[in-house]
Amino acid sequence: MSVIVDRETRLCVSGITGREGRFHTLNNRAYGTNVVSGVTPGKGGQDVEGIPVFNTFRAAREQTQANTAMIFVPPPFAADSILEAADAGIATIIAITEGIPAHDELRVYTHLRRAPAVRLIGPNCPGVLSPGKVNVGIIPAAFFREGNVGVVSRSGTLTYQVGHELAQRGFGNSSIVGIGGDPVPGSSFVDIIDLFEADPETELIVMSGEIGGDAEEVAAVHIAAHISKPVVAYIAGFTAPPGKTMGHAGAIVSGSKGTAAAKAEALEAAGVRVAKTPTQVAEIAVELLGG
Amino acid sequence: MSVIVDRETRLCVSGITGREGRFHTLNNRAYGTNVVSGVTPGKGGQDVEGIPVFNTFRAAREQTQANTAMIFVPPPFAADSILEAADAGIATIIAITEGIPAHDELRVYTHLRRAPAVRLIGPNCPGVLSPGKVNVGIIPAAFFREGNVGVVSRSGTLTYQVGHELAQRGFGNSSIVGIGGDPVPGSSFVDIIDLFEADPETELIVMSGEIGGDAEEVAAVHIAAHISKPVVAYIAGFTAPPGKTMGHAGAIVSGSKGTAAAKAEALEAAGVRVAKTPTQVAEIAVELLGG
Amino acid sequence: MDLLEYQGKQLFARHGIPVPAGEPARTVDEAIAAANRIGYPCAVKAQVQVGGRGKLGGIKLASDEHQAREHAEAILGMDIKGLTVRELWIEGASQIEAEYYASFVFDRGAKAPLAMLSTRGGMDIEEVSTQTPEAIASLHIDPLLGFQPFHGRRLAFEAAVDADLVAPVGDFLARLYSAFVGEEATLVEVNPLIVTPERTLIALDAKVTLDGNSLYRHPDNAQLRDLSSEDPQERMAKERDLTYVKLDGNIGILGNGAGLVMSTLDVVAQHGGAPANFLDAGGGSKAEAITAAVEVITWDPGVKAVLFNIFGGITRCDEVARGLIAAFEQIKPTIPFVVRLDGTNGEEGRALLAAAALPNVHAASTMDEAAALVVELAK
Amino acid sequence: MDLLEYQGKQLFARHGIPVPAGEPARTVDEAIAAANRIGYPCAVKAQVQVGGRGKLGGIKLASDEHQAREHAEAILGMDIKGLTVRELWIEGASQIEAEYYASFVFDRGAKAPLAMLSTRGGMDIEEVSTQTPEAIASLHIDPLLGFQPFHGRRLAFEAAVDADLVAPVGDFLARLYSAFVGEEATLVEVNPLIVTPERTLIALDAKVTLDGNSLYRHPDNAQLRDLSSEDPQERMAKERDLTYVKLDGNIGILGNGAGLVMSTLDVVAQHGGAPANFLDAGGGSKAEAITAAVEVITWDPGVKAVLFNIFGGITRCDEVARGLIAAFEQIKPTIPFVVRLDGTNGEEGRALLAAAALPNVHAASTMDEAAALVVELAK
Repeated sequence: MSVIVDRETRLCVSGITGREGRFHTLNNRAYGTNVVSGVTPGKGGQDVEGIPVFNTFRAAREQTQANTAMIFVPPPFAADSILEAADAGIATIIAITEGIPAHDELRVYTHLRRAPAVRLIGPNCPGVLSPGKVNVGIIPAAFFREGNVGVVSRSGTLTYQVGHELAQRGFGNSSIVGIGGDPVPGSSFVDIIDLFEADPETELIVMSGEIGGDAEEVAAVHIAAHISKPVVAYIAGFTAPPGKTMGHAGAIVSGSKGTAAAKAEALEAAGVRVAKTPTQVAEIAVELLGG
Repeated sequence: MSVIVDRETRLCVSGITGREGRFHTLNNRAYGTNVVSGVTPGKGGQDVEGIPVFNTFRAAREQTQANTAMIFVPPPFAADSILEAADAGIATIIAITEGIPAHDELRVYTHLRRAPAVRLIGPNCPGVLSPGKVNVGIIPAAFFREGNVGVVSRSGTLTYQVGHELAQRGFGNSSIVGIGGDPVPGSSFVDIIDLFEADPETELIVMSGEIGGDAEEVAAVHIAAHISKPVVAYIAGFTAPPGKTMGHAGAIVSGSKGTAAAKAEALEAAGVRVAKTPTQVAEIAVELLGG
Repeated sequence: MDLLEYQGKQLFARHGIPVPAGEPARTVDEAIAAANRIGYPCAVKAQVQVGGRGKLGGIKLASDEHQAREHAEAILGMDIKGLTVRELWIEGASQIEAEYYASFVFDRGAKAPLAMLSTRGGMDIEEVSTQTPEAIASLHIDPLLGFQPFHGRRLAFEAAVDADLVAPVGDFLARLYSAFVGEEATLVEVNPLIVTPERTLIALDAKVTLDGNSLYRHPDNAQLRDLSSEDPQERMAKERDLTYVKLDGNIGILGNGAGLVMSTLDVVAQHGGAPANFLDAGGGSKAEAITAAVEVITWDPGVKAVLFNIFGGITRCDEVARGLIAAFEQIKPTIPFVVRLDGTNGEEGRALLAAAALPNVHAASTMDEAAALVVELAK
Repeated sequence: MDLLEYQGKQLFARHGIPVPAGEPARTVDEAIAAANRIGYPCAVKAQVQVGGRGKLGGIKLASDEHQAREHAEAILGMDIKGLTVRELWIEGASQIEAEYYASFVFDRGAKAPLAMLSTRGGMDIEEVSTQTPEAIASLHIDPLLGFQPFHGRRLAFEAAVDADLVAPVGDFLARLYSAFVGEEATLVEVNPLIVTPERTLIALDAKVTLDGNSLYRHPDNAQLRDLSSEDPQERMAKERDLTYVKLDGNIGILGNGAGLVMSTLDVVAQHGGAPANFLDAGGGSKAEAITAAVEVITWDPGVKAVLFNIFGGITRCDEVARGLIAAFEQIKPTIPFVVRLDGTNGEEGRALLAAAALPNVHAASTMDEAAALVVELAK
């Protein structure tokens, strides 16, 4: 088992005819992902190494039964592409694009909340890898193998680092999920942790957070109340300089929330083991699951 | 039992200090409705015959535990007042106001769909009467008494006519619900018919429709599939002149839908008894329930 | 409120929608002057608030002044689906490479605006819709999200718009939606939306229906009501705040509340009568409204008998009775009235009427009885 | 992107928000000239992109030219929370009857804009928020529905705004929200929002943070970046498309991906080291980006050793190695480098580095080992 993407995944890539989109799509297909179609307005009827390209997500879904979308278009077009995928009835949307305007993200997030059947991962995320099965996105799959540790992370390369440390201790992963570092991620730690809780293959959940926002604090409360599986957390940013904040609104809203220390404290209070370094994540995993 | 309003109803009236609002609020209270508060911005702290007035719905709900709102403000302010009541956590909103701009109604409707816990009746409706218990709105309660016929109607005075015919044959009502004649009613025939189906007191459901839209056709399909109680329908507008329609969009969208004949046919096909006159509604009721 | 074509085009122009230049004209001379300024060939177009005028000869192309005069004379005063043409719109003729169709309409069923686009626009669009419905691409717009770029692409690709026009059509639809929302219309329709030989898009026609309830927010639009093209009796009713629609029969009908009035028409028809009008005196009808209503109804010389069907809710029957009594004093109608008063203060109302003993006024105790009686009296 | 006060006010004015008239000045002479044009009393205000300058002496009132000179001389060049004042804003002094506070901020937790209003605005608003939080009314706005009239009323009544100002405050907030959305800000803050003796509202200050990702849609706003007030090294990094933040330590840090760089800082600190910077070379870092990064890091003479921590995903380690080799050729750094290369093409990268045998470059095989080594080397 795995979460979000699995052998049922039929992937349609928005931006498949772009340089990056094409490269990673073919990479994903080479890994074993069932890439059924792509979307590029105006290039319908063409193909990318045999993958048919459509003008709209609707046509792609109807003609290739795509159930998962990967968004690889530049920021000015990404929010629209996400909305189009959702409108077309695509249930899982994984948005890699970095740099989408914040108000666009807010509108997309608010709109998609009305359609709870749609799951958005990202934007500004490395995607989802279910090792040994499917890779959707840009996670370098070669470093990971199938196993029982579920990883969820706000950061890209830090995810690889954490996964790599686990791999060196012999652990594999059920799925590795990058939820992205943007202010308004489509899916939160809580959403993904719930999926891992329900996934029979996952025996340990690793979450990798960082300073800013309160997603980790919210996750801590949720884990304490609802999660039975062991959770190991790592938080980056203890040494990060405090940002210069404009005005007072930020301070009024957040108080002391959002610092790495506050997050680590909240997680520990919820019974989550918090590692001090990526290496320690793997050490704790050994402790909890055995070498 | 009854639907929508009952002895638990704690009513807060928006526009209570206006002439009409005041008149009908006091009328409702005289009937036995528990009117706990009113809202008029800028008149917080005043009272209307002992009913405290607040500046906002939020304050009214917090301080008087209002659970139902009646909207009696003029059209330019009505949509905002509905949104305010919903934002304040009022679960049932009955909007009497006639003449709200269509795009306002559309925005309100679309927004409230996201909060399924909020039920909007109206706008442009006479309200809801549960005879012998509670009256919220402008239905002349004196003509109706408690009983086992649930009435739902798009029209005001036609509702009274139908109810009166039933009353003359000795029938009382569980509730009489005016859903309003506007293009975008907050609650549909289907919504209210489901409530009557679940209401143990209701043994017969009477629906009174009219030309325009497809609410009756949709209800017909729903009744055939989900409703076990007998339903009698009356449709007004067989003799109404066809409207002069601008352009072709209307014809393309609706085809032959929306005529009184099409509605009656759809309902009969769904096993609903369709009366030709208000008087016949009562005659069919006698047939179905016995004199 | 339905706009005339040229009013619709002026409204479109405010939202950046390309429309041909033109001038309105109310007389043949004005039309010629306009045509001479615009140049030939030009189109002479009947301004009536109804669809399908092209097929009925309401739009003609003039290649010179002589033809312009001929067409203006023919079209002014013409009857199109019951409406008299009192105004023309003269505009430069456009070169047409293709005729598309585009519209946004308030879809009651879906409770959302419906967008429609077809590359088979022109006079036969309704036929296209019944015979090859797949030639009309359509989708609903979430009013809170608004029209998105992907909506435009989906419509354009599904309607099989020429490849070079996919982006321009999307842009056109976005502007049309902005007019639909910004002006609070319930319909904006462009048929034909033409493609010129230069591959640009122009709205060659404009059908716009504005939401009357929203006009208080759009004072400019509120000015556009074309009183001159309305039926004088309907205008008289509107000035008195009554909802009146003229019908073909001889029995005047008055009731309170649209549903009850419609039901009254039906019951009269079932008894073999022919209603002369629909008149809703409104909720809470006061004596003055009733008096005004009697005036409007009896203004039609074809009315042979009148049925008053009132079920009082907010409306009080004693007020209705007082209004009827006042009307008889002022207007002194000679045709028979059947009056059914029930509901709030029904007894008081009936007592007042009985005491007034108005000439040729018959009381009825039920709607059915009243309908039967009025049909008898109108014979 | 943070705006200066006067830039924020110009942006506010576009949305109909009342702001005092004024002029910017970059020298004492410009300030005097502006003050003389504006008249006295006038306010001399430091333009820095940080809050709390009033308390730190960055805002002074001048009642004549002499005072204006005194204040301009004192404030220009002043250090406010690490920022040097390079620009002033001179504006006519306003008469203040009351100081309110109003803002909209992008609330990440709630994933919605948060509106805040208080009648206790002014310099102590943060204190108000901790000691009497109920004095700040707040609510979240649904971004698809937008700011509604009831939001304004709710905030105004809950903040206990004077009765005559409830409607004006609602209107002010609606305009402020329109600026927030229309300019794609993540913060718009007015403190103080003053009430004048004539009972009008004026935005006496403006704090605006724009979303950098949206600037391509707002070319006017994109021009507003005040390069002069930025740290020259940070500017150098920005010109090279690198994300760089200067810190106080002596160990230069480079990594790919913000999370990994933050983690690297932490691990270095845990080993007793003090990072000199945060530098994210970005995903897919190419050789040129790496070369530029070395240039930026080593430009700081305080840096005693550098740690390269790369885990290749899109980034290929051989590209990083090539960039590092090129940098050494161009810049010839003399301080020690510790390089940890792992992930995509890690072996190739490590082989290239080993072959190049760069002077004073040490390979490490894990992040932990690399951190320990660089701390040792920096001593």
